Amino acid sequence: MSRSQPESRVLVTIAAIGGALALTVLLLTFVSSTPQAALRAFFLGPFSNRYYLGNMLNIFSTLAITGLGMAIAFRAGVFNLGGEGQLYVSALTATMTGLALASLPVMLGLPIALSVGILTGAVIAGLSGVFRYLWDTDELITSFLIASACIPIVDYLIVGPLKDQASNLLTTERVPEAFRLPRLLAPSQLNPTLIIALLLLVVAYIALFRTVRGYEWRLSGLNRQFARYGGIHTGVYIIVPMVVSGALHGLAGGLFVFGTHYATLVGFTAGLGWNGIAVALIAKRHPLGVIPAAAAFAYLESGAHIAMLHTDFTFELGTIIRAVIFLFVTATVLPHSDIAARMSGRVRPFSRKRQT
Amino acid sequence: MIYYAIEVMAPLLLAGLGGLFAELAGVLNIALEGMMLAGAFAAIVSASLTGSIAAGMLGGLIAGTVLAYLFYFVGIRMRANIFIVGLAINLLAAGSIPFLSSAMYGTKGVLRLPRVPRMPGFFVGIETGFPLLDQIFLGHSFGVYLTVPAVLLAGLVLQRTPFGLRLRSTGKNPETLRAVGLNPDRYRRAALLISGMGAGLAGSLLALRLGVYLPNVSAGRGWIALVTIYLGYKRPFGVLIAALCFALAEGVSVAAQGVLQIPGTILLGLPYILTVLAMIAYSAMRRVAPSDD
Amino acid sequence: MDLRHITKRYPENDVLAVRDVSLELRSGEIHALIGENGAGKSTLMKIAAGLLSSYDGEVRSRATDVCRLVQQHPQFIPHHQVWENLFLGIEPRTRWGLLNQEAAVRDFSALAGRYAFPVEPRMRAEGLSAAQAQLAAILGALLHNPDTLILDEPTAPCSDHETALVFEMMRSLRDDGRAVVLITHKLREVMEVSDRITVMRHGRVVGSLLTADTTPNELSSLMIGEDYQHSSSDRRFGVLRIDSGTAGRRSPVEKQDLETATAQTSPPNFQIPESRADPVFELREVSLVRRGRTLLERLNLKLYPGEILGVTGIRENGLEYIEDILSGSTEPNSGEVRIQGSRPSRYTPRAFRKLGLAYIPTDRLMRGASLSSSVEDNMILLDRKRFGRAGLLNRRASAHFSSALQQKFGITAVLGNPMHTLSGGNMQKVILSRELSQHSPVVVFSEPSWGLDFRSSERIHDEILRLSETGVGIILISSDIDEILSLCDRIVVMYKGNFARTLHGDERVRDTIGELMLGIEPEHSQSGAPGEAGVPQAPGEIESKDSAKGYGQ
Amino acid sequence: GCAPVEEEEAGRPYSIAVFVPGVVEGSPTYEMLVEGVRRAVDESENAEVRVVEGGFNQAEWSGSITSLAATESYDLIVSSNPSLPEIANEVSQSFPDQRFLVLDGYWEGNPRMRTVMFNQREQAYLNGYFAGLVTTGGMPASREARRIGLLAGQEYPMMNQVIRPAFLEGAQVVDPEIELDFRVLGNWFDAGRAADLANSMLDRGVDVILSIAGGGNQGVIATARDRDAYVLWFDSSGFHHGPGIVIGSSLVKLDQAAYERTRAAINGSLEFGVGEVLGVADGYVTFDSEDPNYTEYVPETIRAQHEQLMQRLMDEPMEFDIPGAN
Ligand SMILES: Nc1ncnc2c1ncn2[C@@H]1O[C@H](COP(=O)(O)OP(=O)(O)OP(=O)(O)O)[C@@H](O)[C@H]1O
Ligand SMILES: Nc1ncnc2c1ncn2[C@@H]1O[C@H](COP(=O)(O)OP(=O)(O)OP(=O)(O)O)[C@@H](O)[C@H]1O
Ligand SMILES: [Mg+2]
Ligand SMILES: [Mg+2]
Repeated sequence: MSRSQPESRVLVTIAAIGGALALTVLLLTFVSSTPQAALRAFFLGPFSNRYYLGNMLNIFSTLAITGLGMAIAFRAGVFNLGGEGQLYVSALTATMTGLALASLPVMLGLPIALSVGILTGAVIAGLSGVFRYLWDTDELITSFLIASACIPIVDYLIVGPLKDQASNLLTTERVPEAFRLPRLLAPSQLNPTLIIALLLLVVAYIALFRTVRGYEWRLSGLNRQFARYGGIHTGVYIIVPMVVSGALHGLAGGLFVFGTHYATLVGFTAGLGWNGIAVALIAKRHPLGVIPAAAAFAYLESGAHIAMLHTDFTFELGTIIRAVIFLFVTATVLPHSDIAARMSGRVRPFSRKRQT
Repeated sequence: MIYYAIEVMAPLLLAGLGGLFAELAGVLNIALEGMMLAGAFAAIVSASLTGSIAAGMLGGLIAGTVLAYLFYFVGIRMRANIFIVGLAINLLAAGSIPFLSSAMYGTKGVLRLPRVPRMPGFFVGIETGFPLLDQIFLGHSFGVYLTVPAVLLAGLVLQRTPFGLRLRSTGKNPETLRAVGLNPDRYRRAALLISGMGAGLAGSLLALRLGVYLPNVSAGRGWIALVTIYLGYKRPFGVLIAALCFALAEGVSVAAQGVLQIPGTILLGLPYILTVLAMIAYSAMRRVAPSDD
Repeated sequence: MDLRHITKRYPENDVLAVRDVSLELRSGEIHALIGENGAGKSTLMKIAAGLLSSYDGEVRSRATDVCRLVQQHPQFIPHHQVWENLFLGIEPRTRWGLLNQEAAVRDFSALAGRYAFPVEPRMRAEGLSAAQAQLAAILGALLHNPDTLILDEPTAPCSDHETALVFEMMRSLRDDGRAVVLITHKLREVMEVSDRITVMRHGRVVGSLLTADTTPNELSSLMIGEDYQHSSSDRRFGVLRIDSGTAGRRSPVEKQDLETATAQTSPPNFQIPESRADPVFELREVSLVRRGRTLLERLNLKLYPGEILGVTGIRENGLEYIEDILSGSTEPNSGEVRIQGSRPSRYTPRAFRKLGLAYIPTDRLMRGASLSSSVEDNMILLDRKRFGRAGLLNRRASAHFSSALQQKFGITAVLGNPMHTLSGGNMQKVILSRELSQHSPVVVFSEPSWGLDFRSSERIHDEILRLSETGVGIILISSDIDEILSLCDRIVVMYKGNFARTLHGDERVRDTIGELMLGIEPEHSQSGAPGEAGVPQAPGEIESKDSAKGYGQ
Repeated sequence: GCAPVEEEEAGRPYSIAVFVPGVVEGSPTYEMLVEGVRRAVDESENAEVRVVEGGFNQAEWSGSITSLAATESYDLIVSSNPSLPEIANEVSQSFPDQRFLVLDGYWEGNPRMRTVMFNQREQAYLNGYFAGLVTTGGMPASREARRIGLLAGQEYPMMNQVIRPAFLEGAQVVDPEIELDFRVLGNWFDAGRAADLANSMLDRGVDVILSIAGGGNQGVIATARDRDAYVLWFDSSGFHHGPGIVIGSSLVKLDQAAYERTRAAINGSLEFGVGEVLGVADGYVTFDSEDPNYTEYVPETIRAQHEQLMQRLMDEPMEFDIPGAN
């Protein structure tokens, strides 16, 4: 967040994006037999009709929540590398709650089901926080391992005991019609998750930058020793950020079910958790930065998807293009921030030994 | 089981050791996965072109190194976010290998190329007089026997050479290097290249053991290698222990599938759970121990 | 070395730190560089040492000349051993190209031995006390065999004894025909050791004189830019009254405006106790054991309202552990702490603060400040709750608060800029302003005047006195005997984790303290307050390896 | 921006989209699917085909097929996967004019959809019987233990309810004592772990493994090669992957079915609304006995016994309960 020469920074960013786009165009021109169509589908596809637009916004919604979940943890100097698993498990618990409560009225059943999802994510991530608090185990690693352990269990449950016997998909039963969130741009998948996501971003921004707790939260992330010295309960700011991060992933999982897929399918998270990390980092860990970051992500994703459906654009091509854009954009937009240094060196500007 | 655990451990360990260098130089190399994949692909291609295992391993090593250089260039020279660069390299490997594969051989699936030799077992006929030891330690593929010197070498280089000292200092506080007129970026580059070599070599072991290249053959081992660095408390010998633990846990889960009545899929989570428990137990023990402050 | 027309602007905060300065450093000379906080001394010397790149002007020196700067706050890699830190870039090698640890340790020990610096090469840097770290950093510079050695406030963390060692080293370098630059705020030292003096003010050189031709008064007027009257408590000229023994508390300079400002900025958070009979702070049989070593042994201490209690000693004799105990940063292994009669719920700074303790830490960079946060965010740390309205942070109120503090303490800073853009002295002022705005009944100061120019440290001393007048109990941890002598009612001297002795009234003599610090029991008085002082164990010399090993790690 | 270009009615080609729920390469079934449809299109005067890879995330398939249907430019969408009929059925509620041909899946009663299912029970049974012959001593490297192995990429209904029991059932025809060692890889690509799983099976006395694990099969081959064991292939001919190691392949003639049904669709003669099941008797499920490796490495006696089983299935097809059939 350097204050120096914002104009040149903007210029550099634009140049980087321009470079990435130029490379994309070049790549497509060489590879595709119908480069024009592929380019058009890739770049304009997401805006070509309400279906694609809605789907893109829906991808954005989920990514925004997971990205926020990561950003907010980073701000407190803790790292949640288990978002993918948290999302997945929460989706399952939310689904099962929804199925179990089918007889309840929506206004009661749906909030309960979502809360169960939130709780699941919070507990799984919170465990890592508690472990760090109690035993000083690295939450980066434990969150990754715990989530990795959960994924096969969920896989098994969906394929085995919780499987929808009526379907050949590897999926749970679908939640009752009444519980499904309304579609905003039918037939696209867009649903009120978008509104929730935007609200959450704003709330998180205010909470982080405009409240006393947010001040303590950020300070704990910047210099935990200092925060402790100042009488901040730093233990709280190890556990709570992990819990909140997990809860956001849990919420994302629950909404993913009730808004988009109506069931939990094997492997349906497909990297949402990982992409959340990238979104958070591109957003410079800033809640409002998550908006453009997640939007760019969603745009690329749906562009690649559409081009794949309608032209000879391939899966790999989409992957390569995303890689190229990553390389370009972050190379120049992000300053060599402390988080980058810490993510890389895991250098924490405080001693981890003596903590409350 | 221990025999196979050792076999499983070898690539993890090589990648982990490589990653350790990067880690100590202050660069979290999450691109190990992509580098392994590239190493695997290049190993099969060059083994097929030359008909030699050694050339295959060299090819893997070079491929990993090339990606590592890209990592260095964007992540360090251009000051990009290390994590995102890592993700990008992984994507790049995952995307461009099928691309190359289909351009070169017309398939992006299983790549079974002619002239790829089988990985020979080493020390096969030898007997030391301890049949149990023979059974566990002899007859492994070449890569396994690479790991022991690799651990020793890594330890030597990191702890006992000026280069290692500077590299470790880079990770802890690059300013101290700058203050004495050294350029920390040089050490970051060296560390990254070494990690690329380790991961590339690890990938080549995976592929040469099978004799074919398969999409996604690394199957998350790059991530596990990363975990072993932390589990091993960032020491070469620790990484060895961690990789071995993980391999044993994996071995337990594999063997348990045949014996226990628990569904196989669930057991796949076992290595992770065992690892977390080991980690907690270790940390908790350290806390209790009076030597801690 | 010759600096010509150097100008340096920091773009981050648009500060013109050095303005058109020309300076000549001659070999065979000790050159003192003085000036108030933020005058630009560190910046200028960083330029001389080639550590800053973008500046105007010219630095001339012979190509073969080596110039080393020992920075104001030397930083080590905590996990690495001392020799690993210091031989970086000049590692001795064996025939095989491997690190030659023996040679490094040998060279280092030889050098340390030459100047009698008590630093162990194989010790981990995290175990170094601040003074040892400073000495180690100096040795690190010497390893490069510099033609020009620049020391940026090297004596700040040093006791008299260590200061003497440093000066000895400087003289021997000078006699060896090298150029030595000393930045310091202690005029006494300047007068004692330097040959020539350059005074800086607001980025400019305002005078360059021969030490023999000048007086402290002239220097301080030059620094401040006016004819300045020292208050009687000015310890830097304590030479004049060192043996006055009874010299206790002086009447503080009138600071009416200051007090009113304090009243405005914050209503008292705590009740200052009416009765002066009960201790506000107590240690009972407190011991601290780490890694099987007893660092503090059964300490007892009582602090009464309005009292200034000095704790001194050589830092590695337990001064830093007592700092941690007094501030709640570390939990003692046995014994208990009482603040205003109550036991804290836990041994955390949080619990201690709730009971009414304020604390100015020695470690400003890590513990005292969040360097990447704004100055304002650093100032409101303790008062954050007061700016919360329904949980929301009232930024206008906090800005008002911070600028009031800034004015009151004369802090040169832009409140919105990150803390790391401040000069060392201004950082300390930020910390002080924050702590003193709390109106806590107990204040622990640890080395409050390290790195402060004398006007600032005088302000702090006055502030300490004023606080005690209002009934605040103060513990002053300091390795600076002058500071302790000029301020404290009672002085405890630490030696090897014990309170060697508590000194009252006329016992408070510089030499006595000095001897106690070194573990030498002075002959002329044996009247330590019973129960509050341990008897020193085997007298021994501080520079012996024993003590360094025993308390360092 | 993908509106189809309208051409005059007469010249408008018959347009087909092949939706591959995964990626084509590396998957014999999908390769056969694409090949069959392509052949049909090539042979007809006025037809065109586009192949769309849908990726492995099943949650996305529905959306992708909806997108394809929404363009309204395809006369027929062809796909292959047991779960596709229900997805197609759902899409067809929103796009009632879209026609579907789904292979390897079963659905009755949607007048716009035709499905073709293969009797995988018979297919697994063929493999099982062959495995039984091998483990009871029919091959040079057969071991004493009467234990056969099955490695699955993942667990799924067809695997758990059909293939696994039928495989064992077939083996137990040879000897009721035969046991099955069933393992799960967890994905379809980790050949390294597949090799370890195979090793672990061999440790327990298994001598022949049916590998249905995608890329993981390569790991099984590598182990079998190192330790002298046998591998059976499923769906396509696998002999070339390891001559002398892969000694049996059950075949599903998906390419042929795809070719024939697509041709019929182009000609307008394909009947929709029905779901057919094709088995050994129909000639769509068989055991590859033509491959030279088969005759070279498999002893005469085994081949003959297996041939007899084929004959028996020709005469009396096995009942096939399709999991999750509507
Ligand atoms: N950000 C947070 N989120 C959730 N709980 C918190 C947070 N910060 C502190 N707490 C917990 O809330 C309680 C009150 O903490 P707070 O920081 O408000 O202390 P306080 O204002 O001094 O009040 P009190 O004296 O009641 O502790 C403590 O138990 C603390 O652990
Ligand atoms: N890294 C920096 N970035 C921005 N401004 C700086 C930086 N370092 C110093 N300054 C500013 O430059 C001015 C001179 O600082 P410098 O550190 O040279 O003072 P100093 O004379 O050494 O003071 P002190 O005695 O307090 O150490 C101060 O106003 C300070 O705020
Ligand atoms: Mg300075
Ligand atoms: Mg057998």
